[in-house]
Amino acid sequence: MLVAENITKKFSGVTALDNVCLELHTGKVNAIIGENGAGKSTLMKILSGVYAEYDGRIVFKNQPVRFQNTRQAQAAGIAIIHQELNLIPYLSVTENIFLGREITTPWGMLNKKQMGNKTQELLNRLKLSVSPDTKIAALKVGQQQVVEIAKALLLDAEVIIMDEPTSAISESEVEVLFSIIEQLKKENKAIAYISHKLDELFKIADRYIVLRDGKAIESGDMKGMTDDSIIQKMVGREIKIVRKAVVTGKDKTLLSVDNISLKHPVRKNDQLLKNISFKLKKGEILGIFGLMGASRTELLETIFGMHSKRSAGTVEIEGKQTNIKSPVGAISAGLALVPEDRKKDGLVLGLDVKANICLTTLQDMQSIGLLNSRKETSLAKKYIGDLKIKTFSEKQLVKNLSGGNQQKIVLAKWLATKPKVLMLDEPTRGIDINAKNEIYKLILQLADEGLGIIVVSSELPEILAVSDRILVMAEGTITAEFAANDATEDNILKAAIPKTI
Amino acid sequence: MEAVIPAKKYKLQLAKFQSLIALFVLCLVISLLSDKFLTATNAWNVMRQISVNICISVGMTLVVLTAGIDLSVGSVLALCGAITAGLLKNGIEIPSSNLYIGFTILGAVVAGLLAGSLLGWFNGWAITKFKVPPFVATLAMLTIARGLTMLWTKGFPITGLNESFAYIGTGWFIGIPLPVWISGIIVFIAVIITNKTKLGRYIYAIGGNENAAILSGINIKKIKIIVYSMAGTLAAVGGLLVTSRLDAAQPNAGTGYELDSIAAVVIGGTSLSGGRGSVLGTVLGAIIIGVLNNGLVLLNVSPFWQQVVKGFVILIAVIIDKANAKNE
Amino acid sequence: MEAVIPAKKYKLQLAKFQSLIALFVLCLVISLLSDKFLTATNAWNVMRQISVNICISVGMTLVVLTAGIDLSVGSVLALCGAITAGLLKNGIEIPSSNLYIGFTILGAVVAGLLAGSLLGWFNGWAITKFKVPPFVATLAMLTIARGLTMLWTKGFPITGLNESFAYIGTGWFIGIPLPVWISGIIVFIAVIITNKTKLGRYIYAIGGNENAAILSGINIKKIKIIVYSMAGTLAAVGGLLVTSRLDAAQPNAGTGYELDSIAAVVIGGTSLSGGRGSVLGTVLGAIIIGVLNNGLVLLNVSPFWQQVVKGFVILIAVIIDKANAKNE
Amino acid sequence: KTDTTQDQKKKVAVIVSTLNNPWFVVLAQTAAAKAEALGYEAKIFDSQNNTSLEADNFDNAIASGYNAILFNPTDADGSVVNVLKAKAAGVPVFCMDREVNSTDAATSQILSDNYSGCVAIGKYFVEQMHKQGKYVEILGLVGDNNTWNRSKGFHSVVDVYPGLKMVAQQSADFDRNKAMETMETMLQAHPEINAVFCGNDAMASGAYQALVAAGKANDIKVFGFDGAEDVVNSIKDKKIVATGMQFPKVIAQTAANDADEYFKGKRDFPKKMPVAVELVTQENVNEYMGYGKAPNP
Ligand SMILES: Nc1ncnc2c1ncn2[C@@H]1O[C@H](COP(=O)(O)OP(=O)(O)OP(=O)(O)O)[C@@H](O)[C@H]1O
Ligand SMILES: Nc1ncnc2c1ncn2[C@@H]1O[C@H](COP(=O)(O)OP(=O)(O)OP(=O)(O)O)[C@@H](O)[C@H]1O
Ligand SMILES: [Mg+2]
Ligand SMILES: [Mg+2]
Repeated sequence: MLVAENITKKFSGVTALDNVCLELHTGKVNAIIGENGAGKSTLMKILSGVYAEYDGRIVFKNQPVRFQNTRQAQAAGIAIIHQELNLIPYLSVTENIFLGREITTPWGMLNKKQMGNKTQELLNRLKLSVSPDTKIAALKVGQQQVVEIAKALLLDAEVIIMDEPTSAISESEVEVLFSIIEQLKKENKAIAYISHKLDELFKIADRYIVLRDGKAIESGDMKGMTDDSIIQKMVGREIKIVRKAVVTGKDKTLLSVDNISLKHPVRKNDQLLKNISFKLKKGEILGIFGLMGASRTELLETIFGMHSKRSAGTVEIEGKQTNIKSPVGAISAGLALVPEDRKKDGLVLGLDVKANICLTTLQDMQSIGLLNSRKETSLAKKYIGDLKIKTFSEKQLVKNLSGGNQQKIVLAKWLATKPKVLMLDEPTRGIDINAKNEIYKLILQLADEGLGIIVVSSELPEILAVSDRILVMAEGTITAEFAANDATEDNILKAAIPKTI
Repeated sequence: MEAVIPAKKYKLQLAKFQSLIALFVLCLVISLLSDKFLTATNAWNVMRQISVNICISVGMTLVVLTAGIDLSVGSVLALCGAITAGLLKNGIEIPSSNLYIGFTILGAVVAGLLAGSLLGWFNGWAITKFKVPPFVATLAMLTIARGLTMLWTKGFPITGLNESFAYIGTGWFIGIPLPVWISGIIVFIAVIITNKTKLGRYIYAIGGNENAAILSGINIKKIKIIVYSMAGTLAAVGGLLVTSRLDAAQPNAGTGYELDSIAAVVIGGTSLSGGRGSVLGTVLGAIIIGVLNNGLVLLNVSPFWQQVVKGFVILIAVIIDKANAKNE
Repeated sequence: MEAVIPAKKYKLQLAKFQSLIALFVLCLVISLLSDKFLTATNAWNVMRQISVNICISVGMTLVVLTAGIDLSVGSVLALCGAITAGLLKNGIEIPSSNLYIGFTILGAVVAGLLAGSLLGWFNGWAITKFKVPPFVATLAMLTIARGLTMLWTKGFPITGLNESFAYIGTGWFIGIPLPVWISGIIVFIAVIITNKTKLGRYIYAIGGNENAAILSGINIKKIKIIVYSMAGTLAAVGGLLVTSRLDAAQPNAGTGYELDSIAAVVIGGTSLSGGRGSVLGTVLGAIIIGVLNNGLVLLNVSPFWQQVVKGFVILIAVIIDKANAKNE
Repeated sequence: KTDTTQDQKKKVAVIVSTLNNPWFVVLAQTAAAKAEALGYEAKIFDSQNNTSLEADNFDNAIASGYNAILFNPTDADGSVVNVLKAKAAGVPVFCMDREVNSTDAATSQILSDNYSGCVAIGKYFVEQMHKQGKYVEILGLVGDNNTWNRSKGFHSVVDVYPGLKMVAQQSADFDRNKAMETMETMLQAHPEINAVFCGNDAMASGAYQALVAAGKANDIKVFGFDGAEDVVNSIKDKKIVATGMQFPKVIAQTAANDADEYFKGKRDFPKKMPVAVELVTQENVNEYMGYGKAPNP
C-alpha cells in the first residue's frame, strides 16, 4: 500500500534517517518501534508531507509520490496524529478539528452547526465528554490528545499514522482507541502505530518495523514475538526490566500532607481536590494512580505551591510545618516537581541542553557572582551521561531533541536540585523502554539514597513496577491505598473508576 | 500555569463586557463633570472623530490577530490621502508627450485605495517572502511611505478639492454622519470575516499556533499577505476620510497614528502575541480613547495635565478589564 | 515548524555576523560615494551620535528578551534630562517656607537617574502586579512622562547649565568621546549580565517559556521589575547625555526614540517574542541605523528622498541578515 | 449660538497648532492670559501639529459653546474648513501668526510675516558674508509650510548673489538635537563653510552647539529665526549672529483685544494685520528680550 524506499533525512548536524525502507500493509496495524531518537517521528513526518526535502522515494498505491506539504498528503489520503500536540489553544475543539477543512454554506460562510454536530459525533465515538465549544487551552493534555485523534479520524484517510497517540491518555481512553483501530482495520485501512508501551503493541499490532539510530533493522509479523525479543531488536542487546524489591520497615516520615483541598479556578464552589491527606516516608516510593481527570496533577501542583490562592490544607516536611506559597518556596523546602507537559511547563525550548539542566541550580553555578560555564558544562555532562540523553552536545537546542530525550532533561534539571521529595507526574510519558528502565533504576536508586518519591502515572505496569505503596485517586479524592504486594491490576482499576458514573 | 488558562478563557468571553464597564465608568464620570458631554451633537462629534481611528484599527486588529503588527498605517494614510487629492486636483500630466489624464472623484478614490492595498501587499510580501519581522518591514514602510508623501506633495498640503468630495467626510445620511456610516460598515464586514469565514478562522489559527496552522495545510503566506493588504486598504480609507473632511491632504497627516490604533487594539483586549481578541473589542478600545480625548477637552483640563491624566486613565481602564480576570 | 528549527538555530549563531555583513556592505557603499565617510573624526561623530540610542536600546533589549516592550523610553529620557537640568539650574524652592535646596552636578545627575529607575519600576510594577500588557503600561507611561516633562519645564527648554556638566556629553577621555565611553561601559556590563549572570539567564528563560521559568522557582515578577527599572535608568542616562551635549533640556526631547531603539533591537536580531537575541546584536543594529543617517546627510541626499532611501536600506539590511538563514 | 447675554461670562477658546515649541507656548499662554484679563473665561486647545486633531478641537469648542476662537492654524490651507465651520456656527475666529488662505473666513488675522522676515535676514546675511562664501541651510519639518515660507524668503535675496553658494540643505524637524547632529555631520562633508541658516532658533542653538564642539564657533556664522529667549541671549553674548524676532505676545494680545471689541459690537476689522518681523542683530539686540521688545529700550 505505502512503500518508502531508501529514505535519508539529514538535519543540520544529525542524520535522522539513513536509507530507511518500510512498507505499510493495508488492513494491518504496522507497529514502528525504536528507541528515543531512532527516527520514527521523522520518518512519519516525511510520509505525511511535513518535510518536503529528503532523499529516496515514496510509492503510494503503486504511484511514486512526493508531497510538498501536509495538504497534499491529506488529499492523497494520509492522515497523521503527531507525537507533539498541534492544536490552536484559543480555538474550540470543533474549530481545531475542522481547521483547514471547514464546512461552508453556499454563501461561503462557515457552517458552524454542521461542524459542531460532526464534532459531537466524533467526541461521542471517542467517549470524550467535553463540549465541542470548549477552548483547547482549558483541556488537559490527555483530553487534547483525544482531540488530536478525532482530528485524524475526521478525514477518513486510507493510511493513518499514529505517533504515540496513547502517551498522554489512560487505560479507559486507550481501550476506546483500540476498538476504533480494530474498526479501521476492518475498513481495510493501513495503520502505522508508534508507541513505547510494549503491552499495547502485543494487543493490537500485526506487524512490526524496528528502527535503530536512523536505520531500519528489520520487520516482520508480531506473532510469536516476546517482550525480550522486541527489546532485543530495538536496543540491540539484552536488558532486563527492573522490578521493585519491596522494602519494608521504613519509618521516618518525610512528607505529610493534611486535608489539602483546592477550588476550581472558575466554578468557585467546585472542589478539584477534597481534603486529601497522606504521608510519605523517607526512601519510600509512593505511586498515585488514577484515570485522566482524577486531579493527580492538581494535587502535585498544589503541594508544590502553585495554587496557593485557591488551596487549603497543610504540608509538613520532616515534621516541620511549611508555608509554601510558590514554587520558589517549595524548592527551598526541598520539593521538586517534574511536570506532566514537558513542552509547556518543563523546558525552555529555545535554550540549549546545558542551560535547561542548570536552570534550577544557577546559584551553585556561580563563582565570584558570575556563572561559571565549566561548572555548568560538567553538571550537564554528568546528567547527559547518567540519563543517557541522546544529544550531540550539551549546546544542542532542546527543541531539536526527540521527545524522549527532552523528558530526560526535565528530570535532570530537577535531580540537580538534590530534593528531599521528588514528585514525578507521568515521568516516562513518551520514553522508550530502555530509557524507562534507566529512569526506574534511577528512581529506585534515589529512594535508596533516602529521597521520598511520588510517582503519578496512568500506566499500571509502571505503578506496580516502582511503588512501595499505591494510592488510587478518583474525582479529587483518595479512594484506596494498597501496599505493593497486595496491589493487583484489577483492584486498583476498580478503585480508580469514578463512583458518579 | 494550568490554572490561569480557564481564567484567560473566562476573560476572553467577558473581555468585551469588561471594556464596556471601563467605558461606562468613564462616561459616567465625564457626564457628571460636564453637562456638554451627553448631548447629541457631542456624541456625533466623538463618533465622527474616532471613525478614522476605527478604520485603521480594524485593519490593525486583523494584523495583530496573526501575531503581526503594522507600524506603517499612519504614513500609508497620508500617502493615499495625498494621492487621491493630487489626482483629483491635478490629474496626471506627462510633460514629455503633453498628455493629461483627469480623474473623477470615483477614479481618484479608487486609485487611493489601490495604492493602500499595494503598500499593504508590499508589507505582507516582505514579511512572508524574506521572513522579515513584521515590526521591521512595516517600520521601513513607515519611513518609505512618508518620504513618498513628501515627494508627491513637495511638502505642501494639497487643498481646494471639489465640493462633492468633501461630502464624504462631512456629509450626513439619514441623521448619521457619513464617516460613521463608513466605519460602521467596515466594522460590520470585519466582524463577519473574523467570525463567519474561513479567512477569519485561519487568521486566528495562524496567530494562535503557526506550526499547527501549517500542519493543517493552511497557506499562511497567502493569508498574511491578504491581511496586510487589507490593513493597507483600510489605512487608505482613513486617509480619504481625513482628506475629505479637511478638504486638504496634509503631508504630515497621520503621524503617530500607529500607536493610537495599536492602543485601541490592545485596550480592546486583543493580545499582541496573536490568536486572541476581537474586532468589537477594538471598536470599544477606540471609543474609550475617543471619549477620553473628548472628555479631557470638555472638562477644561490644561493641555499639559491632559497627557498625564490620559495616561493614568488608559492604565486604569485596562486594569479594570483585568480585575475580573484575576483569579490567581 | 520543526523544519525551520535548524535554520533558526543556524541564524541564531550567525546572527551577529550577518548584521556585520549588512553593516559592512553599507559602509562600503557610502565610502565609495563620499571620501568624508571613512575619517576618524566622522567615525567619532557617528559613535557619539549613536551613544544615546545605544544606552536606550541596551535597556530595550533586556525588556524585549523577556518578551516585553518599553514604549516610554523617549519620554522618560526627556523627563529625567529635564529634572537633572532643572535641579542643576534652579534647585528646589519651597515657597511656603522659603526654603531653597541647591544641587551639585552629582546630586542632580543622581536625582535624574533615580527618577528614571522609579518610572521604570512603575512600569514593571503595573505589568507584574495588574498583569497589564507591557505595551499598554509603557504606552501610558509614554504620555504620563511627557506630560510631567511639560509641567516641569512649563514647555520651555531649560538652558544655560553649567560648564562642567556639559563636559559629560562633549568631553573626551584618552582620545575617545565621553558619551562613547559611557555607552561602551553600559554595553560591556549588559553583555556580562546577559551571558554570565543568573539574572541574564533568567531573563532569557522568562522570555523563552514563562511557565517553565515559574516552575523552576524563578521569581519572574522580581526579574521583570528589575528589567524595566534598568530600562528606565538607561533611558535616564540617555537623557543626561542629550541634555549635557545640548547644554539644554528640551521638553520635546526623545520624541519617537522608542521606535528607533526597538528598530535597533530588532535589526540586531532579537526576536520581539522574547528569549532569543543579544546585546551585541542590538549594538550592531544601532550602528547600522547611525551610519545610515550619517551617510544620508554626508551624501546630501535631499530630505525628501532620505526617508525613502532609509526605509529601503533598513529593509535590505534585514533581508541580507535573513538571506543566509534561508535553508528551506 | 453666540448669545450675547451679559450675565454669564463669555468663553474664549485658544486653539494653538502645537505646544511642542516654546514660541507657541508663549503665543497661547499670552492670548489666554489677555482674554482672562479682559474678563473672559479662556481655555487652550493643543492641535499637536495635526490638522484633523485641530478639526476635532473646533468641533469640541463649538459644541461646548465657546463664543470666540483665538486661532493659530496648523496649516494655511488645511485649516480653512475649520474656520468656515466656526463661522457657520456663528463663532468669530481671530487668526494669530499664521494666516488661513481665505479672504472672508476669519474675522481678523494678525499675522507674523515669515517670508519678509526671512527676506530681512537674507539681506543681513548677504551683508555679513560680504556677498562671498559657502553656507548650509537647516530646514524645519519638510511637511510644514512655514519651513518653506522662511526658506523661500531667505533664498529670494541670497540666491541673487552668485558668490554665495549653498553647499548642503538638510532638515532637522525644528529639533535642537537633530540640528546638532545634522550640523556635526555636515561639518564633516563641508568643513570649509562660513555660515549656517536655520529655520528656527531651536535648531540655531543646536547647530551652534555642534560648532562649539567642533571648535568652529568663531569661524562659522549662525543665523536663526523666531526670537527665542536663549538665542537672544546668545546674540548678546556674540555667539549667534542674528535672528528674526517675531512678536508672539503682541500678536496674541491684539487678537484677544479684537475678540473683546467684537463682543462689544465692533465688526469691521482689518482682514489682515501683519506684525512685522524685526531683525535682531548683535548691534540692536539690547532693545529685545525673549519673544519681544525689552521693557525699556
Ligand atoms: N528539527 C530537527 N532538527 C535537528 N535535529 C532533529 C530535528 N528533529 C529531529 N532531530 C533529530 O533526529 C533524530 C530522530 O528524531 P525523532 O523525533 O524522529 O526520534 P523518535 O524516534 O521520534 O524519538 P521519540 O521516540 O523520542 O519520539 C533525533 O536524534 C533528533 O535529535
Ligand atoms: N486549569 C484547569 N481548568 C479547568 N479544569 C481543570 C483545570 N485543571 C484541571 N482541570 C480539571 O480538573 C480535573 C483534574 O485534572 P488533572 O489533570 O489534575 O487530573 P489528572 O489525574 O492529573 O489527569 P491527567 O491524567 O490528565 O494528568 C480534570 O477534570 C480537569 O479537566
Ligand atoms: Mg517521536
Ligand atoms: Mg495529570
